[in-house]
Amino acid sequence: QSKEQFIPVLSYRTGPYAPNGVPWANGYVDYLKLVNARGGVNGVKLSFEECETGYDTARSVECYERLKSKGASFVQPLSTGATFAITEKAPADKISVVTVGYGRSESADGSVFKWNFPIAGTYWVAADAIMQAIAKKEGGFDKLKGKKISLVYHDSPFGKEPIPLLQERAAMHGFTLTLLPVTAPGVEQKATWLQVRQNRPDYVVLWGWGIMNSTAIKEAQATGYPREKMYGVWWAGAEPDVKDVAEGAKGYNAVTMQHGAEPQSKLVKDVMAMVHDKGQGTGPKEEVGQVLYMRGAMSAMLGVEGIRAAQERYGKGKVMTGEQVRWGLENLNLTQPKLDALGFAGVMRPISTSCADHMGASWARIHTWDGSKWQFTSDWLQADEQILKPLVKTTAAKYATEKKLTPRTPADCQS
Amino acid sequence: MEPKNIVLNVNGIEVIYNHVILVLKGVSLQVPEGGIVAILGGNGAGKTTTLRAVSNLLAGERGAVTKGSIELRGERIENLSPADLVQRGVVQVMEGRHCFAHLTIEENLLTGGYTRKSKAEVAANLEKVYAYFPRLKTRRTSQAAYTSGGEQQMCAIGRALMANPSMVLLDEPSMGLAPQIVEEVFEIVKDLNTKERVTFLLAEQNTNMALKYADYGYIMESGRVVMDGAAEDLRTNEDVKEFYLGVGGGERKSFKDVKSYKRRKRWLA
Amino acid sequence: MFYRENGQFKTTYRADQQILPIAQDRRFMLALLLVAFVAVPMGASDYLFRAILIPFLIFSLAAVGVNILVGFCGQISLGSGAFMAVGAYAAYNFFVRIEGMPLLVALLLGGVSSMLFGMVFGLPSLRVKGLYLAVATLAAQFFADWMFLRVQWFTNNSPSGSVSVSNLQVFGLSLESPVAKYLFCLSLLAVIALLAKNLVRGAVGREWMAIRDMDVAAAVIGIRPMYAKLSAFAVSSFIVGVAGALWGFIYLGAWEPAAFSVDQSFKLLFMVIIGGMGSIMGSFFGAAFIVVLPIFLSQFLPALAGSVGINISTAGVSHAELMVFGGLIVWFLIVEPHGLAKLWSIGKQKLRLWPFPH
Amino acid sequence: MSKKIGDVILDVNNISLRFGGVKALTDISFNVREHEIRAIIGPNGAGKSSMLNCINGVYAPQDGAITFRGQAFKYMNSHQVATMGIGRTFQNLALFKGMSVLDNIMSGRNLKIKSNILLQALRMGPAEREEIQHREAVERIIDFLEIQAYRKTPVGQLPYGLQKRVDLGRALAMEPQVLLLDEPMAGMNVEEKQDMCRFVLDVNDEFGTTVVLIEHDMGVVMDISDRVVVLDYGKKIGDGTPDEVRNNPDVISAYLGTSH
Amino acid sequence: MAFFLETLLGGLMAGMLYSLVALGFVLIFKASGVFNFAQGAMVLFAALAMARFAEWIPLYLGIANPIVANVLAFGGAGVVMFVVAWIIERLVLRHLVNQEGTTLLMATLGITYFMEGLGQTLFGSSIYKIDIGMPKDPVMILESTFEGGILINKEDLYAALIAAALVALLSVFFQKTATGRALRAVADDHQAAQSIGIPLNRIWVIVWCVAGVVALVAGMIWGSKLGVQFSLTTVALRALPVVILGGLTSVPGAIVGGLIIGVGEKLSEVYLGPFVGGGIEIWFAYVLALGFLLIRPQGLFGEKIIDRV
Ligand SMILES: Nc1ncnc2c1ncn2[C@@H]1O[C@H](COP(=O)(O)OP(=O)(O)OP(=O)(O)O)[C@@H](O)[C@H]1O
Ligand SMILES: Nc1ncnc2c1ncn2[C@@H]1O[C@H](COP(=O)(O)OP(=O)(O)OP(=O)(O)O)[C@@H](O)[C@H]1O
Ligand SMILES: CC(C)C[C@H](N)C(=O)O
Ligand SMILES: [Mg+2]
Ligand SMILES: [Mg+2]
Repeated sequence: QSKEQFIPVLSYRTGPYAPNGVPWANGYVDYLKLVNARGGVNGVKLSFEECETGYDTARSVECYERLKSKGASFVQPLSTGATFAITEKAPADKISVVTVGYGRSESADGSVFKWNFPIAGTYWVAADAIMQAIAKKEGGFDKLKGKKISLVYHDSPFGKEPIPLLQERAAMHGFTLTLLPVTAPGVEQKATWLQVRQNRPDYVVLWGWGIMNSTAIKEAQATGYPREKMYGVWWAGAEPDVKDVAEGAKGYNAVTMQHGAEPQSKLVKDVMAMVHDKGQGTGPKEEVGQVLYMRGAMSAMLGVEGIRAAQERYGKGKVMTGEQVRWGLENLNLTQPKLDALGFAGVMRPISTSCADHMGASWARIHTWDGSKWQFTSDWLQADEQILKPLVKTTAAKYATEKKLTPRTPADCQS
Repeated sequence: MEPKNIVLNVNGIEVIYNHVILVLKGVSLQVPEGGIVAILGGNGAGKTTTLRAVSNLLAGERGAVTKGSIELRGERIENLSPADLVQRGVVQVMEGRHCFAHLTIEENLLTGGYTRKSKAEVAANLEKVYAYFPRLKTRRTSQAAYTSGGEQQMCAIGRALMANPSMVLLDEPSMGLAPQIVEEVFEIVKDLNTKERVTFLLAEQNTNMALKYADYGYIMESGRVVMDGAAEDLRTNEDVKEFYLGVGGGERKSFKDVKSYKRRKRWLA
Repeated sequence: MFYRENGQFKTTYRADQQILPIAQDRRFMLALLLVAFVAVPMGASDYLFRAILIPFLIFSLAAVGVNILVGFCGQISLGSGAFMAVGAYAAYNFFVRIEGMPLLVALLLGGVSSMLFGMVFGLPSLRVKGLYLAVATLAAQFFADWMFLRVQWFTNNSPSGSVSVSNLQVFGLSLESPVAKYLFCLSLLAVIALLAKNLVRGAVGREWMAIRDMDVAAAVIGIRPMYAKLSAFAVSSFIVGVAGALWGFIYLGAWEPAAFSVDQSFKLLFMVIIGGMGSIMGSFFGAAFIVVLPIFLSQFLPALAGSVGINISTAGVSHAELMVFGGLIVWFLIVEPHGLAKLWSIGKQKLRLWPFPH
Repeated sequence: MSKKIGDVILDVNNISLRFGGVKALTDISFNVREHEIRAIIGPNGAGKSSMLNCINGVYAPQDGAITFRGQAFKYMNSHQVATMGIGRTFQNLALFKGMSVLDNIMSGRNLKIKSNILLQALRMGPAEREEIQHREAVERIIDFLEIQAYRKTPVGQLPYGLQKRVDLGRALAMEPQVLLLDEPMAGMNVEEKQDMCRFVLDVNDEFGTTVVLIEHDMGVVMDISDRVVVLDYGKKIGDGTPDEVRNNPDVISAYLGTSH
Repeated sequence: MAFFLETLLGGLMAGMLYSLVALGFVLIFKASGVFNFAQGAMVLFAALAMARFAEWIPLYLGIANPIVANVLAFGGAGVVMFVVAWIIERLVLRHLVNQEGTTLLMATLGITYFMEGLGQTLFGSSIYKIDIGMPKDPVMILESTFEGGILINKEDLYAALIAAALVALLSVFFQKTATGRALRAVADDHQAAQSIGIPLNRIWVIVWCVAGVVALVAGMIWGSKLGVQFSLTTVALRALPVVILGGLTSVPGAIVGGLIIGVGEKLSEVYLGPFVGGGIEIWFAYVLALGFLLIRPQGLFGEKIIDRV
């Protein structure tokens, strides 16, 4: 059975982050099943194994080691902490680290981070999109002068990711940025919201994950902070974050990772028809097409497309090695027709990666909770290259000097 | 002894601690209704273990009875909980006092009456105990941990009496008590025995006293009963006199004049 | 039958004071060391090294450290995670800030820093005892968590607070391969465990245990509680700190404060208790139990369920894993409350009497 | 017995100790001469153990002072007392429960250990020699107390009587000049008490150790002690040779009763 | 000033919520000398049971009235907690009589894992909702005195009242009844308690059951605040300094400790936090507790630690 491409699945279905980890994993796994139901990648079936990480870095590393030995070619850790740890190991193992919508933002620079792929967006993209949305609401960036924005963030590397970008923006437009860390897991935020009440910021940017999100929204409600003025990162903008606040979360905004909840998409219909109706669905049917489910599916799709791209070059219908898949991920070219064929029409925009750009796209939208579901409330927003690029370059360069890496030359990019 | 009025019948029990340490190697003894029976023996002979086996307190020491049987008034009791035994009137006074350190003396005593439902009865018992041990009354409000060794011993004995037991297992009741109090304790034993028909099984080092008040005695050596008999017979036995009463060969020897301590025992070779 | 000490007479106290006075034990230990140093490196797979053996070794080391404080000296500590963190971050700073700093020295300096930190947070133990002391150590834990997130200097100004190391080598040998990492950890562990064993069976160890068992009596025979407690904190946090540095440098490679969270502290305490308080060997058993068992269960349970035809969901497996793990802890405690080390020694005692039951 | 009783080594002056309302000791004075066996007797709760605790630095008396070898102390800490050579056994067993018999007694010699923590960790040269040398001393005590068979048993598992012996062994291991014994013979039968007396007398004889002894067995007290202090309700009611005390009417009414 | 008062009030109410969790620890410690590591898991388990019952009862029994459904769910969860207590006694505690505190602590850890696994298996691991009709929107008081008024969170206020009532009830139980005394005796010495006929088995079932109900109340209130999901277990860690500051054995201590910690934590975060980058409240709570312990090593109301020879 050498005709199977092995995909490791690091997921968390127990513990504090399970409510958010489960739908993502369901989407991820369902998509892999869908690929198989559609006949595999040019005939190569996908095999996969799940490993429970509990959103714990050490356990993620163990999972990585275990699944690696089964022939993994890329891995998606679904945790910024684990991404940091695995980033150090992956090059030696020739395994790509695909972090769709998270991870280290500077890893978009493929010339330094050869094995990292924050495809479709990093936290800097998310933060910039939020700033743009806020600016639009205010009527332009120049209106931000003198305004106050508070960042309520998960006190971890994940939560700190947007800070450099927001600081940059604050310096540019003259608003003040207050940082309010929340100790993980974030069940106690009274003091934080008292401070919000004291400062009366014009906007609150919420950088949370897990229970921290719903708690924050509830505290906002309890202290009377208008939810309309809250903007969450895309990990704070899914159903589990607002479901049990329901009415109380009405008006709350979050940036989306291109997609939002997409129950009407073709992909969902395909999954229903070819996976769930065959009795092979992974989670409850009602949740298919919700935000995190879609994110899981999209993440899986990007990985699978990396394999497909590799096959185009190294031989269709063959099982790809880690290095080959890396090449594929680096040369993704998901055009609109391709996306349509995969069922992602309307869900996302085209993505194309390159040696220099491992991210491939920097688009996002805002969606808003209307009390029962997420609704898009903005146009497509693109993160500002002018700001993003230099930030990525300098941070990546710093990493390279620290690690004594020489950035890849254009020649190296050919391999 | 007539079998019909035997309250406690211990039959060839073996006790093992921690699954490996065999301590009692077939101990049998009987306690007749209304009797006072003493278990004598040197340090480590297994007296305490025997009492624990009867009162079912072995489990907490990770010990277990692996052979033999224990019957209380004809009923097998190995599987009862200690609380059940207290319900049946059997109370143990544990070696080494074991007062409830944080409770006051009075609370200790009241807790002893836990199984007694009638408030009046508890109050009466409390008065009785205070009458036996006036010292306790003066110290009633101190936390047990901060009383003297002897006071704690009195507290432990008094606490057991609060349950109105029909049978008391006393483990070294005289330890740490002033001589007068020792005598009083044994008078109390006698008193309860004659007036209230309370049965006693006591492990005691003060052989002199024990044999004076007991009806019957068992002598233990390294986990076995090596001799038993009526108290007066034991009292006159030469070996017992020598080793347990310190009056071997007639007169009591001064402690100062005992020359050699390198003697080891005897009956079993 | 096979495990008799009959006929092995000790003619000198030196002989009787050996770590392993019984010949069979010595042979067994020798064999074990041979296996660990020679056979395992030849046979084990990459996965085994990286995901099981190396964490096992590092946690054993940490557990030895915690055992000294908790098991031998009786000072409850829930701050071991913090001591690990201090060890790791201090070693990191020595390593990256001082040009040409050898790895081994950096690790040991990490241990020394952790030792100082441990002694500061050990000071309350002079007054606060038992479970109450847990508060002091938890304060250390949460303070360290916060400090490494907030004080950028410690993380070499990395904005995320996450740091990483690479290109490790000792004595000119590269530490990249799993076997090299394994042997490095194993050697450190062997040396430190031996030193720790020497300490606990010597005068200092007796002081610690005396303080643990009855501090007033210890004082009366001339043991100074302050010296005993602080030395236990010092030795313990040194070892834990070295383990923390290993955890960061060797196992994770890159880490953030969450790698040394309070969960880690609890885990270490559990290792010590389940392995056996006051037993160096127990630390190894405990580490094996807490580190290896869950991994084993997560692979074994689905296989087991599969073999009897039940198809549990992935989440179901994780939950079953938790239940089995919890159940096993309770079961072992009921069989032997003093931990696996005690169970082991009782086993040996039975073997000694074998074939007789007692 | 040819025994040379020397000068006053330990002098207790006007000690008073109160716990809240409880007056454990009131204005107690007595002295102990070098090489003598000095008994303290009295009813339960009289303050005997508290007296030892004051000497030991476990309790701090409110008033009074204790003079040891000419140096007066209002309060000494336990460590100081130990270094000056005062050893002690306890009424309510205060052994180190989790340690073996051997380790318990060895810990009595800790004050004499010279090598530092690093040497001990390496356990080479002097550290090991020292360890062995102390082990030898401890083995002599173990022989002396006849507890060879229990050397490696955790003391918590020993029967009560043997635990008392280990307690004594630990105090002996300190090689103290003054040994304070709190009811060392409680829980022993006559034969064992005889043994214990022998130990005490031997220590007193051979090493010239001064002994302060609390005991409720009047036979023992009267036979082996040189002088006796009697306490009652925290007050001193008698002091003198056994014979004097035995005939002191206060002592008879408060403690001895008629039977002795 | 207004803001200071608001912070103070917020702290007081947060403190009461901690007390509620702390109470569970105190109960079990006081009655058996066991530091119950599983308290957090019990809170989660109870809350999960209640949340799911409240969901299932209207679904399967057709009871639409939310009050009735909630009461039934609470009752059902109560029964579940009783069963849990009974099983724990049967399978665990009974076999560990007279063992040291650390052994028992470890056993409760085993129970923790087991309950976390079982709870999620039986009741699922998403976020569930407990809606007991707590008002969510804030009210303002003293608007005439202060500009903008002082904000009060009604939900917290109710929760604090419930906590206070529960604590009062339990204090009376412990101080005034014979059972209360027996429980303290058990905590001091299992074996001696057995020897005088205190039925450990029954006592433990009762105490764990009471602690289970306390956990249920805590779970209900925290759950209605946060939503019921795994992170509820972590409130135990926030309650720990409360228990210890108040004294491990004192019911009123849990309250007073809660108030002190709650207020100290919030004031420190709001007034000191900004100078050092924030996020200090959790370690500040521990340091605060430690400060008190240095003065009173047994906590404010704890029983004196006895060390006597
Ligand atoms: N918990 C225990 N674990 C292991 N062994 C024990 C335990 N308790 C007692 N033993 C052993 O059992 C034997 C008998 O002890 P036991 O306490 O019954 O003696 P005893 O006759 O009461 O002695 P004493 O007069 O000194 O109290 C001793 O050898 C002792 O070492
Ligand atoms: N730490 C303390 N706190 C309060 N009271 C104490 C303390 N220590 C001793 N006492 C009280 O002081 C008195 C004397 O106690 P002590 O232990 O000295 O008596 P003792 O003479 O040794 O009696 P025994 O022969 O019964 O051992 C007792 O009433 C005791 O309750
Ligand atoms: C799902 C996640 C990747 C988000 C998470 N908080 C992180 O670690 O970045
Ligand atoms: Mg005994
Ligand atoms: Mg005394």
